[in-house]
Amino acid sequence: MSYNVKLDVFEGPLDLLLFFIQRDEINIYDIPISYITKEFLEYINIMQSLKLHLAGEFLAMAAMLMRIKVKMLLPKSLKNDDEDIEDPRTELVDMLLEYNKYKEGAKHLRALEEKQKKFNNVNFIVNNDDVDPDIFLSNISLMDIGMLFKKMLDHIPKDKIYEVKKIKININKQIQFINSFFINRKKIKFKEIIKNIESRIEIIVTFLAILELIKIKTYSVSQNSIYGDMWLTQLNNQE
Amino acid sequence: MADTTQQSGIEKTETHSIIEALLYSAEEPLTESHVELCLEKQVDLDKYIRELNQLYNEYKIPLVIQYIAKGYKILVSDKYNEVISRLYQRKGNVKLSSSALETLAIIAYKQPVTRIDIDAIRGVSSYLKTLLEKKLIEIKGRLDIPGRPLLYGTTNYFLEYFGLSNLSNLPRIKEIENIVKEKIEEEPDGTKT
Amino acid sequence: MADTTQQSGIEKTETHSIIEALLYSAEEPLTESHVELCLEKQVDLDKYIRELNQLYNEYKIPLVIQYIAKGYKILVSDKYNEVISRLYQRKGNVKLSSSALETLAIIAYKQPVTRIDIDAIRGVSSYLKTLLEKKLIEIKGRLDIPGRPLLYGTTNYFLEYFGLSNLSNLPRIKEIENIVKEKIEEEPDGTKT
Repeated sequence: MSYNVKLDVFEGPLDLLLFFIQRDEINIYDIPISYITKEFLEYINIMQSLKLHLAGEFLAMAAMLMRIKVKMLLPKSLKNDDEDIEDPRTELVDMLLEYNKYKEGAKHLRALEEKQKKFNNVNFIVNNDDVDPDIFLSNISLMDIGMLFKKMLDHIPKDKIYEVKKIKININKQIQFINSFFINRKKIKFKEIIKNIESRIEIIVTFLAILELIKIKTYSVSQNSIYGDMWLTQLNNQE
Repeated sequence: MADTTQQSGIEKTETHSIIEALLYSAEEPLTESHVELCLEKQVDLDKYIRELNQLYNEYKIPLVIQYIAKGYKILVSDKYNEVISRLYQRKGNVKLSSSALETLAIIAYKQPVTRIDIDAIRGVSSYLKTLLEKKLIEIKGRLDIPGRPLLYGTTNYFLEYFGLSNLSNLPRIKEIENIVKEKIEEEPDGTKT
Repeated sequence: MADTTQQSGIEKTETHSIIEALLYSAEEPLTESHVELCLEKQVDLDKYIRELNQLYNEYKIPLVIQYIAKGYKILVSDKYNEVISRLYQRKGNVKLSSSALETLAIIAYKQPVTRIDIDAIRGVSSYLKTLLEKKLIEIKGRLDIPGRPLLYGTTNYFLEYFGLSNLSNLPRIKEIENIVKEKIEEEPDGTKT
């Protein structure tokens, strides 16, 4: 196997072709189509024999390469006016150049990301009643509104069937239940608390218990985004 | 609020600065063991914190380090709260509760819509007052059924706010579905070598 | 208010401290108009920021104010990044996947752009979900062709994430012509080995 690369690192067929072009120092304006088609098909075979997932686009590209190859084989004399004959590779070359441009762009972005990542965000607590972590519309995008609507559509309450069951649950019990999560930690997601709870009413009572705990300032609640996870953080009462 | 700053004569060392950097970046309260892990040496954290607080006072830096939940956390001093709060109340910075936002989403997509329909989707009764007050929604008429309930829809201000030229620019449910069902990519670290 | 620091001779005023407090509390990059709104007076913000950066340097405070996304943002200086990352490994090191980055590059340089165009350039279908969720991209409207596909562009947060003051600061992509050739000569590509 002549590939000294991880087999699945290519973003797509164009990326793979660019790899061949660079590896073999091929002039992009004069691509040896037979050779590159052979390499390309070999790669596809290896991927398939290793049962690695291969996007359909690779097969489409294989077809394109073979089509170009056939066109290249057609003797020029079969067509009448020489001037107008376009090199069958032109479209592919354009695609490669265009793709390469943005691959370059992605590299710039990666460099910027790496540089900027070194500057950590400050995590100061803002103790200002007017500046609580409520939702500012400025942070909300159209897609958020759409997603929110879609989420609600998916969860439209079903018609209620009333089934009377005795529920052995109360807020005090759930407070103890919640506290039990904070033995070794200070922060937990609401989702995690209710993970193993099955009935709706238990979840509701658990939620009420959390509200109660927030009221008596045992915990605080925060959320990074509207449909982000709700975090429960233990506050220190001894202060 | 007397700004009596005295030179404390504290000599600021690199350890001070590193502890500061840790405090600034920390999401959880910082403990002595955290700091010792980073600095690979024993540290009297309480002392450093005391000195840093003194230095902040001296430098007139509106930060305070407090002991919260078994560790140190850094807070913005509440001294300028009133001034800061103007930043959040400025025009255009509309603040909504998540239930108001849900209601807004339903009205945007289903308008004109009655309160009963909104409530049916949310499963709870909705308050429209805030949205009306913020001029994000308005009454569009009445539905011709018994009781003639009011119909609500979004306003021009709503369009403006989200930079929509018209309502058809809202992403369609189908488009959202296509995006939502995309599987989340793995490879958190990229494939860079 | 006469606490002048010896080295630079910058006199730290209450305005400095208020601007600091605003920077500490702000969720978005702070602009001059934000500050003027809060202080109810005209302010030469650039000058204050310059002085604050100087003071941080002088006080050995590991904070730095950067001009990004059309405003000022305060960040923990990169000086102690290594020490900090010992404590908070998880977060700081998460980078965008290379496919997300490629998609983002197309959107950034070609915006506004439809998904079909993005896919055509990459030669594979792209995932936008992560980029939308991370608020690096947003909907910019629709293209006026049949089907009216959504147009995507980058957000203000995109600028923040990459430390750019505005879009025109994106590094230029080299002229296409020589890229492939140059690459062979200059850069032993990382994926080769």
